[in-house]
Amino acid sequence: MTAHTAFVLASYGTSVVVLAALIGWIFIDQRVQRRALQELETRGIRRRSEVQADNAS
Amino acid sequence: MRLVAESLAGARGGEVLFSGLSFAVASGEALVITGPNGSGKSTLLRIIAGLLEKADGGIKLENSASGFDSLTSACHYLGHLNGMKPVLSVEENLRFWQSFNGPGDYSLVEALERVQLGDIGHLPFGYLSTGQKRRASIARLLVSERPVWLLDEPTAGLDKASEEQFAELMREHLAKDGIVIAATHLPLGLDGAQELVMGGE
Amino acid sequence: MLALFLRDIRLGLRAGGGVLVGILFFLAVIAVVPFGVGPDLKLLARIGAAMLWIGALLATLLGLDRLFQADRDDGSLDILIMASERHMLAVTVLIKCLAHWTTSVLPLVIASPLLGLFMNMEPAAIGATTLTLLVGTPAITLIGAVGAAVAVALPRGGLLVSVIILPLTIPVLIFGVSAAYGAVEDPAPFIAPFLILTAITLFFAVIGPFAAAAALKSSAD
Amino acid sequence: MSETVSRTGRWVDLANPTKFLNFAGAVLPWLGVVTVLVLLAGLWMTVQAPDDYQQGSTVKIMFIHVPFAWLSMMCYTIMSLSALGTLVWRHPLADVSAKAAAPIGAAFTALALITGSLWGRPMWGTWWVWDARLTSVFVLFLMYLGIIALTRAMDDPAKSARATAILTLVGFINIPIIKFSVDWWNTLHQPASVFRMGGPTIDPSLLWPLLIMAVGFTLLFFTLHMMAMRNEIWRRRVVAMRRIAARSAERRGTR
Repeated sequence: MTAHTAFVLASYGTSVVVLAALIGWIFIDQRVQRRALQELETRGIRRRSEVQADNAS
Repeated sequence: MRLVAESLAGARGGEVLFSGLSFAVASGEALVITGPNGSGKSTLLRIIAGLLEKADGGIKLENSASGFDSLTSACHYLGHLNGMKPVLSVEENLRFWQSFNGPGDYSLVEALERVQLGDIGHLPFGYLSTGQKRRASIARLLVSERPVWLLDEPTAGLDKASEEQFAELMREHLAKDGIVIAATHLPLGLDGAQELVMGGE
Repeated sequence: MLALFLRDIRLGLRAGGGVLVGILFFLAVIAVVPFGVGPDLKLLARIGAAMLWIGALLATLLGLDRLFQADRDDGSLDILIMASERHMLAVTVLIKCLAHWTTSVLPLVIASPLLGLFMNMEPAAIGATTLTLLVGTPAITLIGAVGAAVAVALPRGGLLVSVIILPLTIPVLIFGVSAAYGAVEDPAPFIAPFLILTAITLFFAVIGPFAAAAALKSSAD
Repeated sequence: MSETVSRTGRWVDLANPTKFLNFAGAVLPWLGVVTVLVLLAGLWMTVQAPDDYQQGSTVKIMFIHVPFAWLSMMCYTIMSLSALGTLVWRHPLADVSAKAAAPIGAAFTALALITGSLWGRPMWGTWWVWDARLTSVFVLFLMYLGIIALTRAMDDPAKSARATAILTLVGFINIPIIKFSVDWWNTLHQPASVFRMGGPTIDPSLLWPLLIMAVGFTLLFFTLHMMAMRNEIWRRRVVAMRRIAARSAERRGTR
């Protein structure tokens, strides 16, 4: 019985680890992209669609 | 410091391109190599850089500055290719070459400012236009110190304004007792440079 | 030198998932074996170590041809060669090999225990195989560097590099596999072939970079 | 009638990446909270569930193994639909969706393989057998990795989108093979016990936790997928803006 419990715990444990890694990667990626966007915007670079919208208004 | 070549001969693919070539360039002087395609301009530069074996004759650097014992170690070589990785940013590329080749008179930021790339150093090298890539490559000459600059068609892809800035950089290098040897079709804006016409025999 | 190592690692990780392709190739090779020899678990367990070694060997050869060619294509190689008085060219080659091994071969070694489970191998056999791979694969990369340096000037050197290198890697394969078997099968020794494997790696860590550096110097044109 | 019109109108709106970003920003916090709540409830029920009289406590692995396996196939189906969207309708978000789903699908497939292996060891006495179900899921895992490698290999997303879409669609053949492998071939893996004709064969005390966990992980998938899609859109904007930066610097330089 104890041997089986170890297998159950191992499978739940790996699931938590893998999912945590996946979620962590997505969050880190999110931060990286947001930072890059912000940095580019502070340098005064804008996308074409935004420039056009500005000109129109 | 003097760069002296005596009856130098160069071959490529078994064919002798030039022979009996002699010249001497003292520090603060420039040598402009001109001549038609295939006359061996690039070959000569690569021989001076130590990338190709000379076929005959001799070439050496006399009274070289301390720290640059051999000719090769005293040279910067700017060939047709830029030597930069497209996936790394301009700054990452230059920082690598600076730490690999040793420091120079310019810091990384100053060098980028000098070639008018100050505000796009954070971009991946692959995103740059041809002229910008060339200018980033010129910045590589500034971040590490070498008395001899070997330039193979350095202004290819540069516009008029950038050409003028580059001429200014070369004059500055000569004023610091450097040597410039350039193979080119286009006038580089260097006054008082020696001219070596190849393929004239 | 550290800068070169870091640059190559960065390139390896950033440029187009080369790491992933190597692992994928390794996985695919191992996944094909049971279809070829049949899904008999006892048989798979017996040939497991050998299959892992062959898979790792082929996957290691996969990206080797780009080792110097990428630097040659963009002109960096000229500048690296010219700096040979500041940094000995053989050391430069060794550093490039280490970076290449870290980015594209070390993941294979890490993946090999999992594949060992697929081959129904015993824990001891899996451990021994992983250990021999860890010690033996640098030798393959270092031998490969010689082939990559010789073929650097060729436009389509890729396949040629593999063909040149493969015969030279046979000793590595022999001692790697025999050490892996030595750990499980009783009469066969583990320590002796393992030490020979280590010696081969150390030997090529000296010979490989010098030979590759000589080849690179003469390849420039 | 008018409702369907407005709904299709809304879908067309979502095709615009900016609209999608706004939509995702509004929906994601709620979706995340609901996902966490359902997963917590599912875990609670899992702990409470009785042991199986045959399999003992290992039956608890089922509560995560079955959702992972189901998601590995659903994710691939979504990627195949996205591939159709890329090839047939040229939907601007289809490629983003496919590219964002691939790593998530690979993670769930890997977990299905790992948990299955950990379940098989005490039940069958081996970590792995090369039978039809296990092999086909392993092939699915390789497909995911191949697709990820292909999407990362090319710089230009427009170019890689079509190639990836074609590869994804060809690989879809594998999905029915996985689903029906337990019926077509006589394998070690047990046949389906939940989604089958004539109702589930599983005891309600085990069925409910399983269903809740399946719903929870499906919600988790959609949350992660939407976040990954948003990241991908941002990544493409960063690339576009960097190119604009290089060009505008050029113009200033010549002046």
